[in-house]
Amino acid sequence: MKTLHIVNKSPEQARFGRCLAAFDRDDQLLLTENAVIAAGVASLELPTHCFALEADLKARGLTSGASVVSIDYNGMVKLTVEADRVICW
Amino acid sequence: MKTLHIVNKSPEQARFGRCLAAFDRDDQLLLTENAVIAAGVASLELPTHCFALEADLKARGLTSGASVVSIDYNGMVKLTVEADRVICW
Amino acid sequence: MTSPTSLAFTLVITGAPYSSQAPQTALSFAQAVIAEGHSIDRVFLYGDGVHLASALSTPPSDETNWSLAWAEFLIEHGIPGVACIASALRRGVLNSEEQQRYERSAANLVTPYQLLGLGEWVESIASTSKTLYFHGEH
Amino acid sequence: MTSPTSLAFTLVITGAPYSSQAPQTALSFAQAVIAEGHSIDRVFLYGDGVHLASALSTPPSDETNWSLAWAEFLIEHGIPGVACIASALRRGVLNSEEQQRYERSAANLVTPYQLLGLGEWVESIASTSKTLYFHGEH
Amino acid sequence: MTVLVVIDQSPYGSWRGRESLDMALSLAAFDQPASLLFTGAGVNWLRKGQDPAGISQKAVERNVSAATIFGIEEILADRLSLEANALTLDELVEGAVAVEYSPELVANYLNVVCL
Amino acid sequence: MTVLVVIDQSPYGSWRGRESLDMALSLAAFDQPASLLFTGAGVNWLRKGQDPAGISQKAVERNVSAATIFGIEEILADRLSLEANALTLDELVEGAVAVEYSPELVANYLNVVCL
Repeated sequence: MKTLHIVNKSPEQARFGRCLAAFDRDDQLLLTENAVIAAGVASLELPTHCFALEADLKARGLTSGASVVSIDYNGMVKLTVEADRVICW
Repeated sequence: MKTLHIVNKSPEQARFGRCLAAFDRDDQLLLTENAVIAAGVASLELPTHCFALEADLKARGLTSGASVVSIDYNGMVKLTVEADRVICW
Repeated sequence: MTSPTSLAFTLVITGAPYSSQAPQTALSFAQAVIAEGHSIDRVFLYGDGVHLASALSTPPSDETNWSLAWAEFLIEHGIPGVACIASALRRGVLNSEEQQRYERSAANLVTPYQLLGLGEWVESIASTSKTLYFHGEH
Repeated sequence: MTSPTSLAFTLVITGAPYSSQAPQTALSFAQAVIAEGHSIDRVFLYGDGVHLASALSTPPSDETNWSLAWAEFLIEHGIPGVACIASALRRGVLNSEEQQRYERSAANLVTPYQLLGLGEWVESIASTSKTLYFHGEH
Repeated sequence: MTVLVVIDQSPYGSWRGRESLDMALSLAAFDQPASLLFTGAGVNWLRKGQDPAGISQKAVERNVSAATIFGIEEILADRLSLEANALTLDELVEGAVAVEYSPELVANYLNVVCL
Repeated sequence: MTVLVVIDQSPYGSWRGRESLDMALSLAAFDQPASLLFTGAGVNWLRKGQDPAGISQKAVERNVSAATIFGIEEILADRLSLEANALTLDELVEGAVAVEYSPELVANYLNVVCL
């Protein structure tokens, strides 16, 4: 089962950790809204398949860096369509 | 300066830690609303002068235990009156 | 209209405008759903999300009016908008029927939303429609 | 009326009813303030707290109507209630003056609240009144 | 296909948990299988002996303990969160079962709702 | 007696930070001394190069960098939070100063506001 986790909360929030604790190795993670600051948090080990909304990154003056793939809202739709399951944290 | 810190958020929240990080040894801490569950969190070291609203403890099926003094709303008023400074987190 | 590989979505919005980013993210996503050739079965407002259905929201003129922007989008695409009636009544979002029933001074539900129960959401869960949630940041 | 050692409080409520516990804690505290012989200069609603000033809030009959309970308390004790006008307009809480100015379909501000600016809060900060905040849980 | 409704916040301080519970009960009322998972501060929902009269709210404890009667399939409690909140099984409302919150657990549910 | 307004959440995701900033600016407008402290995820308010057009919001960066012009006394940034968010001083808006968030720092302010 291909699972897409969407999280919109800053990595400081317990919910962010709750998302990662439910994350299986091959799952995908999409950072939206305040969650995109995770791309700049040094101590955080993000999963291999990690995406972030470009509009939210740009809003906060961030670039995706090496570990995160920047996508637009159409890309977000594609991810949700391809996933067997979407969990919105 | 006698400071009373009032926190209404669960100890899981970053704000709770922010309160403790601003807490000076002789300050007072008052737990209200969801913060009272701190009285039941084993790993948490609460400060010496720690109070909790009785109505919130009872609502959640908790007792104050040894480390926390249970007070009513009148007691809360008294604490705020006696404090030189009140910070609501 | 839609291609054989097109999907139907249900969007649940639980974050309020001017308090969370949820209505904006959800609208940008909804526009992309249409642009990608998929469809939206229903938009369901729940919890604080019901404030999006307020006709009285009046942001400064240089800020987006999210209630208006969402209402226009729903009407343009013929998408049913539902505000959970239990969430809405508690938070003071009423249509004229509820206004009369509870003898309140005004109604403030914006067109085209309906006030209905959680059964509407259950229907989406039970259907083949893909359900996404747009929450506040807490 | 008040003893020489009595204090004046300003209460700022930023958490909404039926979303946070803030209006209940603040009201229990306010009642205790009066019971202890102190006074309340002003109650200031800010951010999501402005929803407490909605006249349309309609909880189930076995739940407290916090908007009503607070309005009655303010009137009984002659305490000025102020909702921040910027917070209120964005969130769809209007008096008839703002309704007319912005040509909205209704007004929903409950008596005795006034819509005023942050200057009201600044005045409390600058005064000898003790200011306490009642937030949501986020 | 059972829906998993996750509650991860303490009761009474916000309405989110109540509205999550309403969702689970609605599913059950319409014969859609639903389970509840309490984790983080959410395990405090399960503590016996709640009395919220002093904060003018109705007890959620009864709703939770009646959940299985109304057709909720499971009341799951994250074991680590129980420990963190010093909660033992005999302090929990009837019907709650301790589980390990993990990708394997969550993988059992095609729909996961977390307000 | 300077009022300290604390902002501890990332910009744009919620309105709380904007409304905190409005409070600080109002104090300054009425000649009441005010300072801003950014800590936790709040330090992201200070990053240069914000462009929120894609999420239909106005940039807060300009408001922050103009804050001292409007009479805000200090723009303080918690050093540990800057580090945690991999922010260096030259990436911050003009006027921000790194400080240690501590009881001693907070003790300088009789009024502390944290929405």
